[in-house]
Amino acid sequence: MIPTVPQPAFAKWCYRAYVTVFFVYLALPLTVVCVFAFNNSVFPSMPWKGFTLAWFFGTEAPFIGVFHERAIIRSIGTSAFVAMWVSGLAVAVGTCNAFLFVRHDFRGKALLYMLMLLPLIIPGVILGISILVFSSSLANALEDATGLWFDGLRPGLILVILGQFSFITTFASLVISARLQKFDPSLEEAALNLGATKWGAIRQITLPFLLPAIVASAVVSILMSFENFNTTLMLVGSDSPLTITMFDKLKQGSTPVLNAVSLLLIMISAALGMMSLLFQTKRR
Amino acid sequence: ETLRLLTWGGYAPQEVIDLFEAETGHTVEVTTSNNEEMIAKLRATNGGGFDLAQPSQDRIASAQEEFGIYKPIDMSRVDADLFIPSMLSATADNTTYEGDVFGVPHVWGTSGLVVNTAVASNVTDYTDLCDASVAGQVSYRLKRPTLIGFAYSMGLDPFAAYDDTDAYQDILDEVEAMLTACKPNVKTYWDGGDEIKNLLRSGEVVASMAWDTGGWQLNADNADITFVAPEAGALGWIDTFVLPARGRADDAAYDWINFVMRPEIAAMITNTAGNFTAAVDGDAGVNADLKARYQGSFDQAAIDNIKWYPPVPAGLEALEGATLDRINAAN
Amino acid sequence: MASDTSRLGFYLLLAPILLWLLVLIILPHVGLFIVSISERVGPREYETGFDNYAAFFNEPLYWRTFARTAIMSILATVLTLILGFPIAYYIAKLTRGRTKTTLFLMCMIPFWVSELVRTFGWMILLRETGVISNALQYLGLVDGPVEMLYNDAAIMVGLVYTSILFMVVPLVTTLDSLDDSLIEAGHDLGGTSTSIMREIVIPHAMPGIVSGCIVVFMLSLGNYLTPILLGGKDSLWFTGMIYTQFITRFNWELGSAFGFLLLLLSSLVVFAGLKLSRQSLTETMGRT
Amino acid sequence: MPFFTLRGPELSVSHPDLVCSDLTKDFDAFRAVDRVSFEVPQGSFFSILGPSGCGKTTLLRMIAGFQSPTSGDLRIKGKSMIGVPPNKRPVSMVFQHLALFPTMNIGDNVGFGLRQRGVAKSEINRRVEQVLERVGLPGVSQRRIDQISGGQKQRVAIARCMVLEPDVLLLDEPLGALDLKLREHMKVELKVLQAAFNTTFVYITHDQSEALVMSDNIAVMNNGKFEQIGSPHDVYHAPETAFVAGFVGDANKIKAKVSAVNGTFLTLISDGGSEMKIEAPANTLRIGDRAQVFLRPEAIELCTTQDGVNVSQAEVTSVLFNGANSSITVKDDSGDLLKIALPQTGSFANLRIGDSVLTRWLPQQARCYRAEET
Amino acid sequence: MPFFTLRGPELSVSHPDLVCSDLTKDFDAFRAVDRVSFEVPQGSFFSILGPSGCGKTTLLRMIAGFQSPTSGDLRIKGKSMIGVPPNKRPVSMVFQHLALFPTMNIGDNVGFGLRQRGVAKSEINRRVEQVLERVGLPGVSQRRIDQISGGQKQRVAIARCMVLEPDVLLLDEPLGALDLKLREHMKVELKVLQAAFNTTFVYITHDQSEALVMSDNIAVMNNGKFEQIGSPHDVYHAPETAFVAGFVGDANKIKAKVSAVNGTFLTLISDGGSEMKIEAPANTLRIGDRAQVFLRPEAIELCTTQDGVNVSQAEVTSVLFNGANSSITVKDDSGDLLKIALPQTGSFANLRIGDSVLTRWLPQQARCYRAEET
Ligand SMILES: Nc1ncnc2c1ncn2[C@@H]1O[C@H](COP(=O)(O)OP(=O)(O)OP(=O)(O)O)[C@@H](O)[C@H]1O
Ligand SMILES: Nc1ncnc2c1ncn2[C@@H]1O[C@H](COP(=O)(O)OP(=O)(O)OP(=O)(O)O)[C@@H](O)[C@H]1O
Ligand SMILES: NCCCCNCCCN
Ligand SMILES: [Mg+2]
Ligand SMILES: [Mg+2]
Repeated sequence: MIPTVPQPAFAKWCYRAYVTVFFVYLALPLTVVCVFAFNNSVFPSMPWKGFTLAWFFGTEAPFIGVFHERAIIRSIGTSAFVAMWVSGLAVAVGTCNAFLFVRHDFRGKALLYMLMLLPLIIPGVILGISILVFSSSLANALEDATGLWFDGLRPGLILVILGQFSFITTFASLVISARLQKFDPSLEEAALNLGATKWGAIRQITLPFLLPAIVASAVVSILMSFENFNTTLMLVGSDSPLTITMFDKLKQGSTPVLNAVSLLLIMISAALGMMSLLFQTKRR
Repeated sequence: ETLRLLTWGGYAPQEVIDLFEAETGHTVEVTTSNNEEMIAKLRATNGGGFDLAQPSQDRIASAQEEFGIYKPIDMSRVDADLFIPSMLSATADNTTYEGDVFGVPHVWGTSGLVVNTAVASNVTDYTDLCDASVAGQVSYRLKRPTLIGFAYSMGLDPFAAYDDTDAYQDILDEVEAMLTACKPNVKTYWDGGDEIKNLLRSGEVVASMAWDTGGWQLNADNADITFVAPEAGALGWIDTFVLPARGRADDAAYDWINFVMRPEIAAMITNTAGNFTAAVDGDAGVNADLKARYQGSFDQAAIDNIKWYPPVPAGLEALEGATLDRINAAN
Repeated sequence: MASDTSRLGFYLLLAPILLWLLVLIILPHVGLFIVSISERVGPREYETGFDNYAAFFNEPLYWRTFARTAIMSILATVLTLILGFPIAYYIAKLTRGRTKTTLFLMCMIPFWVSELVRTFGWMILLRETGVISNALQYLGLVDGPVEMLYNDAAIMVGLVYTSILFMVVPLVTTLDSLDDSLIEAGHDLGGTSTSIMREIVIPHAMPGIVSGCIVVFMLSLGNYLTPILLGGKDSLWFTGMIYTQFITRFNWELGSAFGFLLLLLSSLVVFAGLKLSRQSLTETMGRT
Repeated sequence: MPFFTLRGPELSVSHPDLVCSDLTKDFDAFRAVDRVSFEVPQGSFFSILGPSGCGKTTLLRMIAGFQSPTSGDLRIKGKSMIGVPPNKRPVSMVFQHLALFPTMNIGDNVGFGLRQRGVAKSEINRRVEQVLERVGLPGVSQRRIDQISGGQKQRVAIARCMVLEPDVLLLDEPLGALDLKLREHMKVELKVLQAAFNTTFVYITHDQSEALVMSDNIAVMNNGKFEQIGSPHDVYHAPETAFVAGFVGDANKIKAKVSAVNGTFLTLISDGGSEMKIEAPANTLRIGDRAQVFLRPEAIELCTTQDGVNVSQAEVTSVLFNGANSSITVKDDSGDLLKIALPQTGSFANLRIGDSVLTRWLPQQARCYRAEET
Repeated sequence: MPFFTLRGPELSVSHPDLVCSDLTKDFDAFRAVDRVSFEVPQGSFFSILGPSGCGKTTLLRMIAGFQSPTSGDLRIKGKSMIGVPPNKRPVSMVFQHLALFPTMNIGDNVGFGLRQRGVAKSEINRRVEQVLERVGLPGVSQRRIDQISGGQKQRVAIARCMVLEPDVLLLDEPLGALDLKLREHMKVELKVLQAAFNTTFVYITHDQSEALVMSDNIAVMNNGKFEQIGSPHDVYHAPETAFVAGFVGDANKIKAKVSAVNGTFLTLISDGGSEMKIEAPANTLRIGDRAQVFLRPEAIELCTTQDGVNVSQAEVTSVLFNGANSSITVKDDSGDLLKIALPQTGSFANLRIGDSVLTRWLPQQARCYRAEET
């Protein structure tokens, strides 16, 4: 139950064993993905054929390493580009939403809040296809009417960014709202009282207070954007982000290059996660 | 200019791109895909997003009719001398819609059987995949070529029924029954070329319906595995070049077409993709092993027996789709 | 709160959310519905009607896959809850300080990489020539290679793996907020572990349970990669059907209808879940 | 409500720092502050004492500029503040939970106001150090605010305001969050700081002991209105209304009826039936009126002889031993319950429940007000 | 530490409800409870009073079974409780923050323990209603716990325990979360409830006034040890150690040196230089020893004549008007500061800073202990 309530040793032991098994289960797939990035074989599977770094640095076919796979390098760039935009937009709109819902009372607030949560219960594929269908019809209508081309409304990076933004914003809004809720409004009043202007008080007091949440939601947004597949799949044009490129490759057949990319991704995400964590502990 | 190329895996090897970029100053961005996805993507972008695509010749006219996603090829900008004339004209015929030609040929090849002859030498026709001796070690795609291959192997003539919906539906129904019954034999339905190669190489699958090239590539590593032209006939396809309606880099696209059809470049592509091209003298530079394997799989009778895909009439794919769905759903 | 502050500021804050919800959520879904009720009568010719929905109900494949997806998703949700609850409880109530943070972060491990990579990892583990099969043979537990990929169990493993984080996190948060003294009070008043779990812990954790379940259910229902890559020839998933309609059949109209039905299903299940557990969406999901 | 003019005890200044006249605040139909008028002379410590919800915070926030009055005027140093935004008013406020900025260290907190005024950095540092020294916290400016104790935070909050040299310092129950011992200590310290800075303090609290100990003048507030303004001594010993008598200090409340009036001398009969004689100057009670009598526990004496007025025989019903604050409850012959403070000297310490005692109180120590009709 | 045997004031029972002998709890190297021994007779109200962190909660949790003692024994109604899990002990506990189950209504909260025992539903309802009536809350069982006030919650928490008819009720600072006025009220009410149920209460608090008002006996705890066990009166008026003298009640602390010993009579010279005469029976101080003298503010008298011992002339340095609890600080000729409670009668109310006064205290009213070496 809890440490202060005595329990039979056997039960405690079983519980611990279960927890251990659970974490092994969590770590297993990622571990094998990482390990097989170094297998000297064209197929990421047993048997182990010796250690190689070729899947990172190789230049000779079939051992072309990640760093020489143009498509993968390019798609990492694309993913980073998308993630930056998505996280920037999501955090900006999320911050506005936080202020709107925490600081204002208006008619329809509850309804709007519900609508804001809606993307959480819409499957990603549906978000993707609905945006695809809508923007296509819009583009068709506009093109018919004007004779111009509206490529921004066709599958491509803009739609990918908008599609991811459409549900990641909800997460950002929730994280930032939760923090703003803990903000004591009298801090802002104190700043006004000490001579700050309204915007000055928000800039010097409220935003620094929100910073940990803003950073956290930015990091989470980046991670979510990087790993998003379902929504992106439907909206991607000629520039595909990493997951889509990897999926295309995987459909061709798994190769240890995918392991190598994954290992790099794991390292980057871990570093990002650690950074945001350090940032938060320092802040708190 | 940047050439956004929508193509099959292996059709745009890095070395070719490097040469092309060095020579023309264009850059090339490759997206690999398959017929359905190419059409779907171009449909979604209304013919935008890419500058050059490579669907098979039989799938062009119907997609153009339905979605209008291509623009006609300006034959004056294509160096016709580079192409084997018969293939050029056959492709032109098959990809003509409302008087305009939409495709020029690039790579051709067949679908048939890839077999590990050490364990499954008895597999010589599509329907042999359903034999009990290879239960659980068989794979094929759940796509239209499979339907057609099985139909021929069952003694039917699907291409002849292309224009008769009812007759075609009857054929589909028969094939459906066959494939449904065959389902327990299948380990998994494969999707991409490398996937089936991996399955065969690891021994998880011993016989499969697949592209000829896969079989020949595996043969290089493991002499037991090779491509077998089925008794009912291999299915012959030609992948083409088409211009998406809203491509922005037509110059680069024509440059690419004319560049890759040069015999020496065509040979490079054949060496990576494993299939021969429609380029005049394209087979000159191809390595001897590949040619040998090709000849091993196809004697003259087998070549004569190749069933070339005619253009798919619009609407037919809906019927096939429903059949495929039912097979998928069957238990 | 700030009823007498400038209206301008308020409208400036209101604009982004309205724009977002209207342009990216509401209008696209209206659009989706409109497309779903148009029937193709010929090349580039469409009419309004409910044929696509009729097609769904008339083709057993479609509604069976639909039902199968729903049932498997619910199963995955229940499984995730059963597996995740003890972990969340362990982290929230039986560890402190550094251990707690570490374990909590370790739950995030799957989130460090994309779903694709996770699934890929499971493929390496489960396939016939994969790690587990080899390990079992090495240990002498089996004679020949065993295929563990391409079946529904593999899908479950993958779904649970992908979504466990989204169950554990809200559970840890709510269980953390359960004051230890309530459990102690339960014991002090004569309660046993089981009765305290049932009467005190679970009712308290209900918002977390519900929000975790909703998220996991949604993730499973909307999942595409896991069933496609881990599933076998019979493992159909409804998102796969939608994808097929959009990508390989070029049938956006039917695909839209499927999408709309999936949306309806998810809303229905979530609504039912909320009603049954007497929670509200705003309260459970709104608390991150 | 009459218009009071007050004077800081040892001051005689020309015009007061803060003047409120007929200040009113309505929230929709609800009147939170009701025509309040008062003046606070320069350098004095003015407390507003009242129960929770009586409108204290609303009043203070109107002075600070966070609420605008529905009607009435508000002048600081002679200038009307109506329409002046909070950041332009020469007042500073110490918030109930102090509102120190958690993202800044102490130096930055204290220097915040100066930075807003665009004071040079070196000048800010100098003045921050100086004010921190004055509140007894030299050299802490680099610390984070969670690295200092509750009492120190209190002083930082005051320093943050005082560095701006405000005309008036407003304090909203700043001791509310502290624990008992620290609160006792800070009471004294606040008064010392106020004297040292010689700044006008307006202090609100619901704790009578804070108000009594620190203030030069106290306004007792109830239901949005001021019931009395006066020195602590006046408020405690000469409450003007029944509310003040009941709210400030402990008191036995006895319902009674006037049975005789003799100049300023009243005779009343409690509802229980005991007779009380009370000297109540300036009252308007007549024979037969209902009245409420307030009698402080410490005003009742335990005695041994029957002589004097208001002596009665009673039985001890409970003994609450609490050191210097011990008390007993007695029931007199007519059944009225009275709480009596035991002398601090420790006499009568051995009283037990059931003992019989004689009680006595002086007619001028009870207060008596017309009972509100019920 | 001697072994105390106590008796509830009006009881004389054969054996006590709760006996602790040499109970000790170590957390790693740190000893939180140090060989504590005591007995609590049936039906009495026993308080453990001590500063924060002295080990009160740890002790109580050992009794309840949430901590197991490192050594020592613990018996309830004669049966050793070592190794008995909390849900099997005949004690109930009222938690500091009450720990009412927020997901249940009041009736379900109170009925929880009976449900665990498998009592029939109708019987549970009957007994819940009955106990709620006894704590003065009839008919609230359908309400949610956030629909009742703080004081009512307190009573529900007690009812939830009392319905199980425990041998001993443990209470861990249950009034800590209430506001001042309510706390004053609940103090009295708790004592009344305890008397009504006639159950043994073990109550821990750091608030001396709670302990003094409610308890039959108080144990004063410090650093894990019991410093004194005794009645409130004893603990207040006859503290056995310097810690008790300083912790219970207010006191002036004066450092001094013994200059003469005459039987139980000591003469001391404060560090400031003033002479004090103290009657201190049973002390072991010798001439030249350093000592600490404790003198309660209310033990010092303001007088008008020089006669008597311990009379000195002093100057008023501050006046703290606080109604009945007013006090002044004076500085005597030798510079020592003394806090003096002003008589509740209101005499000396007009003293001002700087006035000169005479102070006097009786030799038997000061306490004097050997100073700990520093
Ligand atoms: N913004 C508001 N809208 C409506 N009513 C309000 C508002 N602010 C305060 N009130 C009401 O005005 C009354 C006075 O509130 P105020 O905060 O001034 O009381 P207070 O004396 O400071 O009480 P406390 O001692 O509890 O802080 C209360 O009844 C409160 O409910
Ligand atoms: N589980 C523990 N591990 C280590 N030390 C502990 C533990 N529990 C308590 N302590 C220490 O034991 C000492 C006594 O703690 P306890 O909680 O009993 O004090 P307390 O008298 O109840 O204080 P308070 O009045 O603040 O509640 C404290 O110094 C505390 O830090
Ligand atoms: N490895 C590339 C194979 C390309 C095959 N194109 C096939 C078209 C079949 N319809
Ligand atoms: Mg207030
Ligand atoms: Mg404690």
